[in-house]
Amino acid sequence: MLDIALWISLALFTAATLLTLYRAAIGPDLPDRILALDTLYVNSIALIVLFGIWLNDKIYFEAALLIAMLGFISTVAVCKYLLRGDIIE
Amino acid sequence: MEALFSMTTGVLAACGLFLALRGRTFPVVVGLTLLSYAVNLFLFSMGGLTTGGAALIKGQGGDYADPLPQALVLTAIVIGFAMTAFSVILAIRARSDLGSDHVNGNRLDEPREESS
Amino acid sequence: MIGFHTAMEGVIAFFMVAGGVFAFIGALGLTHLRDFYMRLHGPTKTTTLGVGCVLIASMGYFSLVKEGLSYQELLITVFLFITAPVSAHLLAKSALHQKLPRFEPTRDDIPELKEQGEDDEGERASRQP
Amino acid sequence: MDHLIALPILLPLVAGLGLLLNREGPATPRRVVSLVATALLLAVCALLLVQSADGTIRYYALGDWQPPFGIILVADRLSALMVTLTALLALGSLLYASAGNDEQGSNFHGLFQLQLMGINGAFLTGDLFNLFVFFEVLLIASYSLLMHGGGKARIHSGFHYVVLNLAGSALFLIGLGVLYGTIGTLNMADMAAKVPGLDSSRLVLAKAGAMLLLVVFGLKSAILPLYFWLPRAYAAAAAPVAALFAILTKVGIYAILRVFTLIFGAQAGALAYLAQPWVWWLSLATLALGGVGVLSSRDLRTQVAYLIIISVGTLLAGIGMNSIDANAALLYYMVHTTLVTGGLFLLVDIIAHQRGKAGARIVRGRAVNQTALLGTLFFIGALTVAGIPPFSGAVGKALVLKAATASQLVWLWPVLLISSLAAIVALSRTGSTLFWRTSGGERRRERHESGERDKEHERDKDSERGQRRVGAMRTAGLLLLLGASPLLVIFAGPLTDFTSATADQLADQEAYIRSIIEREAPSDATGDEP
Amino acid sequence: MIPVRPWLPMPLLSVLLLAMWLMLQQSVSVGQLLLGGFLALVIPLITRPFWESQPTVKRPWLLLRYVLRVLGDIIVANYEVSKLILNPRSRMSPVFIEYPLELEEAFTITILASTITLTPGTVSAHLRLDRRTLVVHALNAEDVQATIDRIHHRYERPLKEIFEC
Amino acid sequence: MPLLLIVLLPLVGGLLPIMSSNERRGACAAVAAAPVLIALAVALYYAGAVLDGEVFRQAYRWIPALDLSLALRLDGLSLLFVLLILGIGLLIIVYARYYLLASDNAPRFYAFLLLFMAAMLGIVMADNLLLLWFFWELTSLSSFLLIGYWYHQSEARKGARMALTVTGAGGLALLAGLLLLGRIVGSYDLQVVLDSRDMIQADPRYLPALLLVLLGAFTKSAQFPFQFWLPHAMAAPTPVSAFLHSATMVKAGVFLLARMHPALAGSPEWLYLVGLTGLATMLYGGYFALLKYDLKGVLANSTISQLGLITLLLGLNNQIATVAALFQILSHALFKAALFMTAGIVDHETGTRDIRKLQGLWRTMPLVAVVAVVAGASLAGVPYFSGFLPKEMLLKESLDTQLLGGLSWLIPVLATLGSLLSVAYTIRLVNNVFFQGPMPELPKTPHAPPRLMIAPGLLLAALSLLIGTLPALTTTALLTAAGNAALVGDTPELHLVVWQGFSLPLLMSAIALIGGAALYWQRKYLFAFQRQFRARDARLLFEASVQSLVHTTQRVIDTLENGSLQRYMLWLVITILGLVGGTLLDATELRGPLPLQPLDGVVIVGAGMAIFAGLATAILHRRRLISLLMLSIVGLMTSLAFARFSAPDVALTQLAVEVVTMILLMLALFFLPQRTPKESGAARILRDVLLATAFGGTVASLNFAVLTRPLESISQFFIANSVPGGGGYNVVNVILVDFRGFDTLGEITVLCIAAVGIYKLLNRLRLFMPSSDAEGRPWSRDRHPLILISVSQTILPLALLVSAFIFLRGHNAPGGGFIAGLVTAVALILLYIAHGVDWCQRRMSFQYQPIAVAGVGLATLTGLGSLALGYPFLTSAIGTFYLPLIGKIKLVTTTLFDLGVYLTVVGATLMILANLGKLTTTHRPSKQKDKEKA
Ligand code: NA
Ligand code: NA
Repeated sequence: MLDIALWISLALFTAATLLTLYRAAIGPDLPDRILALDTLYVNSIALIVLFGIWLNDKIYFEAALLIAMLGFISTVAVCKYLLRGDIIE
Repeated sequence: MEALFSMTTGVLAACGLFLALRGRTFPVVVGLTLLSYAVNLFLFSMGGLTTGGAALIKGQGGDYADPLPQALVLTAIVIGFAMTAFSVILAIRARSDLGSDHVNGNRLDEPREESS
Repeated sequence: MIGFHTAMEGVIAFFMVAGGVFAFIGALGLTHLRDFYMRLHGPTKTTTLGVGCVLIASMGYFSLVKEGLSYQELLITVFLFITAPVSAHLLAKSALHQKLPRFEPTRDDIPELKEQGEDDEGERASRQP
Repeated sequence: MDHLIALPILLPLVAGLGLLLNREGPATPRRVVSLVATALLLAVCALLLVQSADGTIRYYALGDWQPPFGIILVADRLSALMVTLTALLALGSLLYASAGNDEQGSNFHGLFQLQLMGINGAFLTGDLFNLFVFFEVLLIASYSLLMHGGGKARIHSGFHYVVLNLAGSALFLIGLGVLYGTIGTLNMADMAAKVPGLDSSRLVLAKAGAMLLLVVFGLKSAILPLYFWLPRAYAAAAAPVAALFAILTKVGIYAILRVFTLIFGAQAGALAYLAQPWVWWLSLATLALGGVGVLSSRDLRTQVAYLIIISVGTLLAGIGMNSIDANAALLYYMVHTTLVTGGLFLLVDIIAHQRGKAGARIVRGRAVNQTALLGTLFFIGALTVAGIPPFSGAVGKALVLKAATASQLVWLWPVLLISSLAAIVALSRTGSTLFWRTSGGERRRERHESGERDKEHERDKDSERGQRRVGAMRTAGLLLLLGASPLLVIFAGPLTDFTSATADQLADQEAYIRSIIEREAPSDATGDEP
Repeated sequence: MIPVRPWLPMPLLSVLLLAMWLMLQQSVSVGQLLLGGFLALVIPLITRPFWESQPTVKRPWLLLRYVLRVLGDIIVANYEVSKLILNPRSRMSPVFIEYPLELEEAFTITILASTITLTPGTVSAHLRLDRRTLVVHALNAEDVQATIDRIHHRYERPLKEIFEC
Repeated sequence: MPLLLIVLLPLVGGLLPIMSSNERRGACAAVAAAPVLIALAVALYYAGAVLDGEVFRQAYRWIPALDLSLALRLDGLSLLFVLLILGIGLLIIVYARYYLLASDNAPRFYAFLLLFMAAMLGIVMADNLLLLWFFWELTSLSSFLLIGYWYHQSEARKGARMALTVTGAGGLALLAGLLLLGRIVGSYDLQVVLDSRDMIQADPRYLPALLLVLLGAFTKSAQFPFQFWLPHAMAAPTPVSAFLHSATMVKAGVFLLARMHPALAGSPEWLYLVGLTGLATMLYGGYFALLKYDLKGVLANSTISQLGLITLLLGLNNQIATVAALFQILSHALFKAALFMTAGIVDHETGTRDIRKLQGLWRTMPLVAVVAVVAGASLAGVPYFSGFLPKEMLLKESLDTQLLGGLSWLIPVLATLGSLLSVAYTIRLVNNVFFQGPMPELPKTPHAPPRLMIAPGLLLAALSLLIGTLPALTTTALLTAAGNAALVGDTPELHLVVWQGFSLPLLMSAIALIGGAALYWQRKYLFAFQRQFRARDARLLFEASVQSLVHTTQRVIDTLENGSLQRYMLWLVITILGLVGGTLLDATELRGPLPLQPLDGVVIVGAGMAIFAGLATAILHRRRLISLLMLSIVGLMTSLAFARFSAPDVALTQLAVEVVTMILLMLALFFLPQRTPKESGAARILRDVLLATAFGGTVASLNFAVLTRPLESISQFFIANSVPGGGGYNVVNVILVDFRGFDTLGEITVLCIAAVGIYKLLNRLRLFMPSSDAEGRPWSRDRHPLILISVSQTILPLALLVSAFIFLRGHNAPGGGFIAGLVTAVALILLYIAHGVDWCQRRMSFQYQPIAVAGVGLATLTGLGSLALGYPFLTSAIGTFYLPLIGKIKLVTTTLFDLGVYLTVVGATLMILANLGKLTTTHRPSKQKDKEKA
């Protein structure tokens, strides 16, 4: 059961990432692309966690944690750029 | 798997090089960063592509991924970061001193924007 | 009689699939909705929850297969729920700043979106009740 | 435990860190620390040189992890010679810098010491990846030092230098990766031992990796199609920095020499000496273009930079000739050219400074104040680099020419001799413009014709000169480097004995491998308990 | 509540940090408690200068209730958003709402803004510089005033009670 | 007594005048003369034995690797030259004391002169081919200095440069020739070479070696067609000219011919090359000597002619002719020095050297006139003057020559013509200047020169006369000894008598004398004839050709190194493709024996995304922000790939670095122009795409080839020793901090240096700051969004906690100092983004550089700690402790090392970002300003 669920989940997340890539590619505006990128980061957390479940190993916990933190910060930085140009004023 | 992986590093390296051949500092720096991603993947794969074999000793002998290229890549990533940082700031400095972001610094074809 | 183990597996499987479904719907929203402000809703809410579900599944799974409870993932979940709205807020703020086009029926008579207006006019408007 | 081998790296590291901690405040303490550290370094390196003279190849296992697993530093004759040369050059350029150049930007001394650390590391390491790391240390330090003092030219040429070297670093990693991926080790001696055992399908890969390394080292050493970054960058650098940079191209040359005589040395079967034929033809082209460049220079600094290209061409030709005699010759030439071109950069700086507005441009300008001193030194320097007796360049050139075999000399002699001639023509033009064709000289001519002297006027000028005279520190630095030239001639006997012995040692790959890897012992016995 | 002392500037934060440390380590051994306790003491001391406004929880139980309510609303929100996304023919009437703020503390405003974003149909899009108005984008709000009132009663009022009373 | 003294005394003695005062000319000349005098004494000490046939050779070891020893010899040939050099040199010193003006720098003059002398002595005494070359080049240099002595005159500078260029080039050829000779013989020892004539001439390399050596000799001796530099060398002060034309410099060339005569001569090649060159030069010089108006110009061309004569004699492969050449060397040295001295006096006293302006000078300077007449008579080859006998010998031997086969009769005819010319120009020289009517108006009123100034000339004239009258008595011994050295075998017995009865040569001599006089008388036709040709000044021609050479080189360099980075990169790529791609083409099979692993969907999607994003980064590069976002996707996919293929540490690091890189590039985006103009044409794009594709293909092929081959690596050692030896379960981390900790130390050093370097770059940086974004929208006025501020302060403690967690875990699980450091740094950067630099700086009272440096310092100190315990640098130690309540604690020194890494990363990252941020706070272009402008 878990195996099937894992594969379904993986497939859905993979499809989701493809959709976000589509949005990142077509835009049309910068916030769209940034939003897509942010979503991509969040989805990849799930992918990593699912991969960990598949391997039956938690070694990718830190990676997931870091993506959560760093994805946020890079989104913030880009938004700050759109708003103010200079991100560290 | 191996073919796809190689193709990816190849494409990334090609894209990086293409950008490095551009005429403005920003694409060049982006290109070098892209190239360094490709190189990191390349160097990493020199120990083979292992699934589920992270080099964390778990007591009983297991099938571990080659840890040495990983350590080398780590060092290379950090050094690459330092170099990228330097080149980014240098590009900013060049634009400020030379008045242009052309890699050859010789084209004043942009309106001089406001500066302090 | 279904054993605890099997029940737990069912719960974990449910969370996994639910997570996937939510994330997929979020992504669908990202691609299908008509304007940026609407697209923002999907990923912000649904994807966050979707990943939250997967993290819960992971907690369940590792609590089940390894000795002791696994609750590290909670930290990531908390983190996501703190940051996702802020990302969304900043993105919306940027979009407003850029006066991105709206879906036709949107009621957008706020000063921030006026063509000639600039940011600070919103401020002025709010000062004049 | 003999820590001497590690000291040329650790000493500048510690000194450099200390200096970086003291960023602000009066300059004197920094200068003293930096000079003392460099003098100590010279002493340490000299000791290492003396120690290496017995022909033993010593190694230092960092972290006590024995080769081939840990990183090792290796001190053979070649390494010892190179680090000593570096220390000597560094001392000269540092003396010069301490007269004021060091305060034209922040952190000069710290960066200078770390630059030395990188260079020495590259010369001493016995591990290919560690070589990459030290390349990066010396590169990043050189980027920073190149920018010392700021200015458009430095930034502009610096960007080119940085970008090309970043690309070079990427290539280094690819090449290194391929070699690791085929040979399975990083220790150079171990690689050398394992290369003969490669099957034919891996041989091609190892060759490709080696070729990538050759490109990288060629870029660093400024071989023909890859040297274009050098003239502008070196001409733009602050004098003491440019002087120190005289050793940077030699790092590339050293790397070629080391990798392609050890890993791909005689024992390597199908891959034996695979770089040398390429190096040979490219070096000839480099030499030729260096000669063209020297003639074309409109600026003295650029001219010296092209003289470096000529010297690089000569050195690489030495490598390309691929014989013990040629290697011995190129090592002598290396010592000579490094010190003298370094000294020339310093001299040019003084000349440019004293000429006022004309600076280093090769045009008629104000006369220098210390004609006798500067003129003599320029004359000596020019003769030395042009390879004219009685200075060291002549000995070096003659050694290289003499080392050519019958089939090589047909190519080498004309190219090298004609590029020497180009240097003679160019430098005599430069020297006569700088020292003879001066606006002051015109006044002299009037006096000469009227046969009298205007004492008053002289005194006025003397007081003005007093302010623009080269100080003791600068003179000391200058003399240390340029003064090496006659000394290298007088003591050419012992030095060439040493370089011949070094070339012999280089040619004996088996001895090198034996000194580092005990191939009889099973590998698990070498992992020591810390 | 834990009293504030010079060496314990933000007691709640310290407790949270300790909890998180144990969460990270997945262990409640004495060693981890000591280490976590140490970090829980030191980190607030280091980061104190960076806290502009120090939120003080006046009514912890209300906070708990608030959290649970928001969690529930998140699930509802996701259900509704999913419905809207999956049914492309559904007629939406998006609107930008100017929400008048009563809250004054930066921290509480942030919590409110985040809550608005996570809960059904709304995303907080812009906080005006005077901090009095929050611009909210609603995906489908026929009645603007009703939405404002819902936010006010359901979230802002409780937050004011928890932090600012 | 060491022979070395003869060379060394003038060499070291050159320092004496420098140390003496310019004001006291007498003393200056005296200290210059002293070493020369002593050296002369030393030479004379040996002279007797040498004249008796003894050869002195002394050698000191110098550079064995070069076969170069400090070997000197004194044989007859050397002695002849040594005496000439030192003797005439001494006279020149005396002469110069009166010649130099008060404004001339006498010490410098004497120093250069002595250097020149020493170099010349070195040439004639060298007993080693390479040593000879050493001194040879030294004469080029010292003559360069002497010719350029009056450097404020353009003619002097140009003359000096031309001399140096021509003789320098010859010197290089000579080096090649001598090296070739050394190779043929197998030794650079002069005696060995001289004894190996048969071996040399049988060798196929004989002709090239001969050509190269002759090139050296001919350029130095101003032989046709290299004669053009010599007339311009007269820009030198006259004492120098006198020396240069008589005993030194030009004589070096003929000396070399004589020196190498036993080894190289005797072949038809020698005969043709040397003989014909000498003949041509003799005629050329003679003809132009007749046409020159400048006194020194006449003399210079006469030197060319006379050296042509000597060369011709040496080239005849005839023993008597060779001795005659030696005789003429001696004779020419004496009378030419005397003639130059008179020319110098004339110039000195009258202020001009133009023959057309001078006449009748004998009235004011009768002694000078006497010298001129005697020396001139020698030059013209009048009987009983020194030049007569060598000329007679030439005419006699020329009759026997078979140089031109059937046309051999031309040789004596042309030799006679040469003599005739020399007679004509000598008469013109002496008659026009000293006689022929009254004294004209001159720039200066001439006086009789000081007596000591004329004395050297008188002495030389007297010697000339003496030799001319008593040749056998004065010269037989010397010429025999010299001939012994210059000939294979012994010198034939010499019958040096002036009157040898009527003979064909005497008739030819007479024809020459009478014909010469007649030619002088009717010279106006000759002048008229010459006027038909455009006068071509060799100096201008030379300068112009050097100029055009320089311009050509400048064009080449400017085209090749056009300052274009793209061009340089192109070369790099071409080199890679040529060297590496070429190698890969040799590979018969790219795919190795390993089976391929199966693909799965996630990997395909991930790789596809990476490829897509990479292509998008490149294609959309002109839309910078989008390109950057795409790059960030590549970064994320790269990290995921590391995670997928079992490298959690690498994935973490890549992630953290990627974010910081993004932030940096965002900063660049703001300070750099926001748009990339379209600059590359379609052709350029196509070219770059092709290059990039080829490069990518190379990389991919290499990657695939390595991936499909099995690898036996040293890595098993690390896996086996990680726990027992390194005390950690995370092998990668143990490699980083222990097995290869030295790499990591270097790596953090790089980071630290980069930060320091960036700090330097930011110094006094004037930034461009756009007042609006790319679409022209003004920036938002909300500098620090409130919500961001609140969240950033919340995240900071969390991030620090996570940092601590990651740091402490690193040794056993994915993590470590580097990643922990980046997490801390990124959290702090978030604060900077939210609050701005001013706000943060107020709350962080420390500087970042010391932190970064301290980090590297800590790592270094950890390494140094092991030195104290007698272990190598960076040896780790593991300690296990038991504490109550807590239990077992394992402490590894590498933790300290990792802490150093952590500090470096935090310090360096913040130094880079915060310092850049700092620059912008105060000067932000405001919207207000924009409005005012509008
Ligand atoms: Na690292
Ligand atoms: Na490392």
